[in-house]
Amino acid sequence: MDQQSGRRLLLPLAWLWRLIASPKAGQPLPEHWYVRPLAVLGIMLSFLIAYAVGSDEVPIDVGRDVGNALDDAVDWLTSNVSWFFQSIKDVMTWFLVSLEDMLLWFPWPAFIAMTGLICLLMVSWRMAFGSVAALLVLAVFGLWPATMETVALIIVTVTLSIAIAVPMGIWSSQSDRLDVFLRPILDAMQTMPSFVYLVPVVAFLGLGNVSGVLASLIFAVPPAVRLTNLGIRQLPAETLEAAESFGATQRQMLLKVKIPLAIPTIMAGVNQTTLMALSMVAIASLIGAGGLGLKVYQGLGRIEPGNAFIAGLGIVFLAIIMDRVTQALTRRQQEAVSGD
Amino acid sequence: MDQQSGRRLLLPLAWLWRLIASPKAGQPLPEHWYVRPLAVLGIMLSFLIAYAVGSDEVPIDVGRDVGNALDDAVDWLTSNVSWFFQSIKDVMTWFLVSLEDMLLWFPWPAFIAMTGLICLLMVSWRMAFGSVAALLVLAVFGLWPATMETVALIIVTVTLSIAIAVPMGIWSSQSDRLDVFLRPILDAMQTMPSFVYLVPVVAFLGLGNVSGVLASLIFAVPPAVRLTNLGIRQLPAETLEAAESFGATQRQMLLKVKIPLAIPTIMAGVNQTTLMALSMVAIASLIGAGGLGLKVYQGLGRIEPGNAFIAGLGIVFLAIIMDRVTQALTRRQQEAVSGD
Amino acid sequence: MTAAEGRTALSIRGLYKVFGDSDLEGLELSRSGQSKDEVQEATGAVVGLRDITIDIAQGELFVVMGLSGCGKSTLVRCINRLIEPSAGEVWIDDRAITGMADDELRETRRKDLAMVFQHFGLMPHRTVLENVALPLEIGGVARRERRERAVNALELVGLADWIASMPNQLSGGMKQRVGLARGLAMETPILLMDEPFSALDPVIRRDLQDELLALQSSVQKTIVFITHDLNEAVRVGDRIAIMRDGEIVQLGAPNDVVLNPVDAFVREFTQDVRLHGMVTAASIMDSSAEALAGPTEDRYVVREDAVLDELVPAGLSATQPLQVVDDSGNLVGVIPLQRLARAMVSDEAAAAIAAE
Amino acid sequence: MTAAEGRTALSIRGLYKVFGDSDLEGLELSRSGQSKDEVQEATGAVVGLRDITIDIAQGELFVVMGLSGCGKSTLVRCINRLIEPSAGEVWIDDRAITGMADDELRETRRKDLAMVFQHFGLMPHRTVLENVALPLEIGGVARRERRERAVNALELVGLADWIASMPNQLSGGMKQRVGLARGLAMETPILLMDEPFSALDPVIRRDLQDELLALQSSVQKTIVFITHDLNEAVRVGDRIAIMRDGEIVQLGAPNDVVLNPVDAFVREFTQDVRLHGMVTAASIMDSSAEALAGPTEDRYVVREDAVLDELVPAGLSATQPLQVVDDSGNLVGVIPLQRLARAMVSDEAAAAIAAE
Amino acid sequence: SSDDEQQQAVAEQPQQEQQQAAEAAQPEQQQQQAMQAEQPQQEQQTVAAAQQQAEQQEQAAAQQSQQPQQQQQAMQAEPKDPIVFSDLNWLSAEVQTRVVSYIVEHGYGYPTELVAGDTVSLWAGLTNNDTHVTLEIWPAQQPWIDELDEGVIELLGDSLDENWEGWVIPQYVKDANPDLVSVFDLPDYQELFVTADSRGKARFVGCIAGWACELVNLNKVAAYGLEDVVDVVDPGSGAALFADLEGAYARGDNWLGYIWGPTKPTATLDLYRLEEPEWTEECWNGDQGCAYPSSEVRIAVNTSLLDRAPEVIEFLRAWDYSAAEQIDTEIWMGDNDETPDAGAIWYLQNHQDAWMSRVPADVAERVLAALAEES
Ligand SMILES: Nc1ncnc2c1ncn2[C@@H]1O[C@H](COP(=O)(O)OP(=O)(O)OP(=O)(O)O)[C@@H](O)[C@H]1O
Ligand SMILES: Nc1ncnc2c1ncn2[C@@H]1O[C@H](COP(=O)(O)OP(=O)(O)OP(=O)(O)O)[C@@H](O)[C@H]1O
Ligand SMILES: [Mg+2]
Ligand SMILES: [Mg+2]
Repeated sequence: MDQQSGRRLLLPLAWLWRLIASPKAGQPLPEHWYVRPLAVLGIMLSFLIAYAVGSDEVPIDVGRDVGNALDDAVDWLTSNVSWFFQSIKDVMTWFLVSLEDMLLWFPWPAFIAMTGLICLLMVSWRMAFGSVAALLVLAVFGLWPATMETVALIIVTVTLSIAIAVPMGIWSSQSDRLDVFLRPILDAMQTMPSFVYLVPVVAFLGLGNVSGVLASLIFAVPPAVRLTNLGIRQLPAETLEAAESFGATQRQMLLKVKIPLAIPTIMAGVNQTTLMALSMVAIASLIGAGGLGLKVYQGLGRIEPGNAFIAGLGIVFLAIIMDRVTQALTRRQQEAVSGD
Repeated sequence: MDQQSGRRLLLPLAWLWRLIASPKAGQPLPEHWYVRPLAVLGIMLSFLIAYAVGSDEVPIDVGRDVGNALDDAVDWLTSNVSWFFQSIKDVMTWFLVSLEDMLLWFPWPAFIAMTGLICLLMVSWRMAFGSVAALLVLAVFGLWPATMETVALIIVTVTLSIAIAVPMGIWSSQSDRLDVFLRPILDAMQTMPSFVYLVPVVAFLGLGNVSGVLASLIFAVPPAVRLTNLGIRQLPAETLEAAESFGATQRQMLLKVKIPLAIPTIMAGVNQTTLMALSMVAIASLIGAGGLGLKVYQGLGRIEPGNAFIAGLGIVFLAIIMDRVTQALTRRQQEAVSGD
Repeated sequence: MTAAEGRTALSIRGLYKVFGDSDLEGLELSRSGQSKDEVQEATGAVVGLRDITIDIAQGELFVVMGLSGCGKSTLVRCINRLIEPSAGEVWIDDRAITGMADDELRETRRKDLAMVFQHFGLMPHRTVLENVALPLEIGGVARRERRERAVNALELVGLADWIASMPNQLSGGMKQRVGLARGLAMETPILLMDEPFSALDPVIRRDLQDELLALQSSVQKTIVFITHDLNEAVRVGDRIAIMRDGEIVQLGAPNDVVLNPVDAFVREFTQDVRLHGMVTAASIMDSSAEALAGPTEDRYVVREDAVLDELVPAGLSATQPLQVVDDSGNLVGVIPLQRLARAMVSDEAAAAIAAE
Repeated sequence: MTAAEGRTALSIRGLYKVFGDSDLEGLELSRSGQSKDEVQEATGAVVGLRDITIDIAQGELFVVMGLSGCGKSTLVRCINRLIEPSAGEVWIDDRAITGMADDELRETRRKDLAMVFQHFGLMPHRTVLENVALPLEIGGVARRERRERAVNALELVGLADWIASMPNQLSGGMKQRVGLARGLAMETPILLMDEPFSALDPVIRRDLQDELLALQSSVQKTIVFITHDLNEAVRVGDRIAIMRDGEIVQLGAPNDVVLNPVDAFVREFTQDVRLHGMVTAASIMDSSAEALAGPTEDRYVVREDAVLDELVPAGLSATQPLQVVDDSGNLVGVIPLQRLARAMVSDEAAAAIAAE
Repeated sequence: SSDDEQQQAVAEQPQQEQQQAAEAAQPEQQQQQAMQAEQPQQEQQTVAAAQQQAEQQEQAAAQQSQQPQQQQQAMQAEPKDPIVFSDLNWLSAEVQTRVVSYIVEHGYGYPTELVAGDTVSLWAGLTNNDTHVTLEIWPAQQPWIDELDEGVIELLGDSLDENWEGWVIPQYVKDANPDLVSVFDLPDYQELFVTADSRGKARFVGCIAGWACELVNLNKVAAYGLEDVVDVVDPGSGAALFADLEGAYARGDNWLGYIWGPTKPTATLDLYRLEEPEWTEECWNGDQGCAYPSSEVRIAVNTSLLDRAPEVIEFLRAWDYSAAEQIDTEIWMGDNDETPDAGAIWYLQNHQDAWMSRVPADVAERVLAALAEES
């Protein structure tokens, strides 16, 4: 292709890009009188074209080819980048196993008592009673080891989520470009059905709790990134202006003002992340993660909805306890920071 | 049991109930100096007891019995209440099939043009381009019929969710008692893994899209209830006070003031509901629902992550389009109502 | 000034309001004479109002003022029971609103009590017209009539051109005009106004005060007007009640309050008011028999309600004490020039002389 | 009053600020003399400041006032470049802050410019002490020294007992004291104050004004003080600039502004100020040769900066025109009693006479 | 347009009639589509059409409305209710289901539908009469098949002969360790399979949660005395089990676990099956310390079908799909990156001897006729 025709091809693309990238592209069409008639006309036109072309079928179908190419890519990654995943896996496995051992070493009455006390100090009498009762129910239903495994999974998932999400949220709060770039990715992470990535995750990391954690991470990270970003971006302009007027550098602003003030919102992100991680517990058991999720999945596989329900109830109990405790934490942070 | 001992048994229960139901039960333990030492002591005591009793195992296990009893209950319901579910199913099936037929009758270029126009008028140029591009990708990937089936599923799920959730939200905004009662139920609906209720749902409603809708409903209803409730409860006291000072009855307050003002928050609930419904699309395919979710599930079963990914991308695209459009709607409502 | 001579339209007797869980104990303590702080210390209950008794005459513009948190809003909300009083009674004409059942109360709110709010309390989802018509709609007035009444009220406040606008298209002053129109459209004998102009710019604020006074001279409602601004109070009020910690510390005509503050608190409060328009001949004249018997020739005559700003020019051209006469021309006192000069020197001196 | 005689500490020359997407076009139009509304009409850009030129002397307390939205905040924020000016220069001593690179600007903000905010701008997660020390921390001052300086500043504003409290435990007035202390602790020659007292109750407000004046008499900073309240401006200001629509419509000493409003806008604005403390002998005296040559016996002598409140007592005891002398005792004019009486009658008359 | 008119015309018919007409005319429609497809990308087009058809049977009525009116009336003579197949989500079942439904549809003239879902949901659907035929039931694996007692479900012929279950390692592991021959050699090679989370034991990937083999494997571990040697990992789902094996294979990792065949990995990967003691009834009823028997895999139908379609029941009783056929098809699909829909057509075209021996001649005739239209 000579330069001339190359340029001819690029020009409309460049124009399109300009149109999409311009700040006006971020606004709805202004409401001129001719907008609605034109809209109706456009739709009628596309009807006409559709009938003129004479077919309701989409003329091309490249889905299978693209899909197969992607499969090949996953295969390639599996064979060639596995050392990378393998090293992640080793670290995480060690972490998970030790945590689970620790939790199981803990006598169960002590764990229940501690949970009750935390609720009592942080949330309320009512919640303390509720959590103790809920955990006792789980214990006498024979779900204690499964519960502890799930707790370990959640703790690891949440910890990793925070470790990934908070820096990313902070970073994207500082860069509009990164923010715009990340947003659809986060959307995709949250809405992509987990069935899609279960197989690649297993291919990369093998079966087991680590894969479960990774699959949960994909789902659990976005809210923490979003809320960290939001928490920093939504800070009152007056407070930031004050710090700026003292001649603070970007770094000082971030460390001394923005992050401390955004803590409550970041905590709300942690709360969300915890719940998301819990909601993945059952799905994670499809790729070998254990705990309550596995019990649920086994109940499904054995057509024992009653047993699945009991294990599911365990997840609900854990979710409510973790939600209330992290919410209480958020509220405390909020109180510490509110009412300038 | 004679009356005397019956009463003796009930007394501590009544006392416990008084403790839990008292308003003080809703607050954390006050921070006296002796609270922390006592807490540590309590935990150490439970350690000691655990070791003294000599076993880390929970002594009782009634889980299986309870689970089996629940199974029986489900069986009983299946055999005896099926006429009820059947009639629901017939109505919903008719609705779903007609909607899907209509969407598929629509020439695909017209559908894409319309979506683009809606985005253009409601959201932005950028989104209009994006949505048209995304739908075109789905079309050439051979996912058009599946996409339309999913759209039909989502529309029905969201419509039903709103029909259920908004009145419930309004009602619970008017009654603290109902609110307190509903909250754990909503929590459970959102955190109970869907694997738990898949089998009972099939037992009641059979395989197919209708079951998929019902399973999605369980997950999609809570945010709309919550946000409707919140939207009404969070209204500015000044505005309500004004209406009250004119001598408005409860009913007038609700119809003329509270609900109109809460519309933006209710719309935010609809947005959430839509996303929740979409996130259930893949799971619903476990019980015979079709569309993009089924493609994902088939990709999982065939170990073709690439093809699953493409179908998953379809879900992501739909989610982003629906999210942005409902968000734009929410924003419009917000603008109409903001800045008293 | 229509002062408290007319028929009593609104009567508040022994009103208490105690907020909080232990409100009954708080009420008991408050009744036994303990102060707001003492009650709060002892029971945790917040005393909002303490033994308020006021009679407001038909057609009077009664101003309640005080610092933030003194209980002004609580008082006005107890009148229409947006806040339920802890004890005491509120009478409208011959009906005790404090004893009414729910539907009777609603009826009274619709027919007798309109209210205007500091934060306007407009419904953002309704047009200006619909906002003004809302109370009528709630009161069951027919569509045509409520439109008519709403348009009339909006004309009265000069917003006839804005009836189709949404509240968020209006400026603050216009919003408050809508709030006022809404109160007027209800055509109630009583209008409660809780800091109606506090959220506004000073210039707009003065406009609205003028408008209120003009309106009041034509519609002659009984108005309870809350403000924390003494200038405003003095400007619009027939009588002023000054509150502190839930109690009324002083109640009287504007010049009375300004010139005879009962204590240091009220004095500090009234410091910023321009006294020269407030000090009258009557308040600084010497009406002792001895003074009246002084030299009578070449005296300048002034009316007893002439204010300082009028007295001084007279004084400057006079060489003898000014002669103060009442409406019927009778001599009621004299003002020696020395005394006038002292009154000029400072506000405090004027107040001191007045208080002598 | 230290007026504009000293060395110029802060100099603003031809400053423009236009907000919006089409700010450059807006600037062009604004420069070509179009008004704020015209520019907004034509380009959608909002003119925040238009051709502002001011010299502020070392140690001067310079007040900027005007209605909401006139550009006061924009002006003060252009001085430390919290808002980037569209055109024009700001000089601090002999350095143009408008041309500075980022790190130089930061250095200047740390060393030369402190700012106090209407909304306090305290960091809710830090104690009072940590709040006051924050700018020093940012400026890299050593821990010990910053603690010392912060405590000193807090003592200066009377909050030494509160150093360990959190901001949300303080009342509004106390919060603003913390804000003030923070500004003082920075020990900068220039202090920018954007409506520092507007959010406060009137009584607390006066306290803080007094405190500011007392402080200023000891520390002698160059202060740019923003307010929308003329009483406050007159009370604290050495000079006052009145803004409207981004322009300075009048600039002068307080009594100058009050007595000689350049137009109806400024007059309306200044209506509420108590003139009697403002009108001086100099402003109403007749200094024509003819008047000076008038009857000279039995004249009462007053100083030329005596205010009306002082003149009247003198006038009341006089029978001939008052004689006005300057600091060195030279006769500079006379005030006929008739004229004094006219000045008394009303504020407007006084202003009119002054303007003659 | 003419389409619109037809739509209306159809709409005037009673609902029931319309439905039946639509279903009956199904084969006709397929023919038409097939005939149009004389274009370069023939195969792909056909596949697309077939795929679409399989998934959209529910909308048969809607599609039908676009058919010429006369045809509808002609076909109304022998209306048949559709037969619904459970579309299980593993490959052998997917291919088989499509093959059988193709034969039932074109050979026996029943409209067919496929409903997808997971195993237990589909089982529940079968007992509910939502679906009528499930082609791969592993009674040995699925302990919940007690529903049979109620006379709701009938097990018919064998469906996947020559299937096997066992413990495997990749062939390259075997090559590297030639002496690792039987399960009893495992203690010597424990170290090979240790991973970070296997707590020092050999990682052994077990059977899918909820299946009988889950427990059998545990019994075997005990019987072989391997409790201290292997750590049994629950793979969750079949997909995860396969993905784990394929991933390990691609990396060349040492892998030990349970698998059954024919499945995609057993067809495509080179695996070595560890030796176990011969299966005996006695051992199987005892500690289960012996090899898996070849499971019977059965076809299950809802009893409602017995009276309704006796000829189809007859066919299903005779149906005897073998593992070899499946493996052959899977290999073709793997080589061509094709879907089970295409795989089924390919099988019908290339394994005619196998399937034709299981159906009457006239049926075979009709199927062949339909197949001829496919390409
Ligand atoms: N709902 C409530 N619960 C507890 N205390 C209350 C409540 N409402 C008001 N108070 C207290 O009652 C007192 C009087 O409040 P009120 O709102 O009447 O003051 P105000 O004079 O209107 O003040 P402002 O000028 O700020 O409007 C205050 O001390 C306030 O804290
Ligand atoms: N970031 C901005 N973008 C656009 N316009 C702005 C911006 N900031 C201020 N303006 C406009 O500039 C003008 C001056 O605003 P500024 O905040 O300086 O007013 P102000 O005098 O401080 O008012 P106030 O008394 O309310 O604080 C106003 O018309 C305002 O709308
Ligand atoms: Mg109030
Ligand atoms: Mg400002």
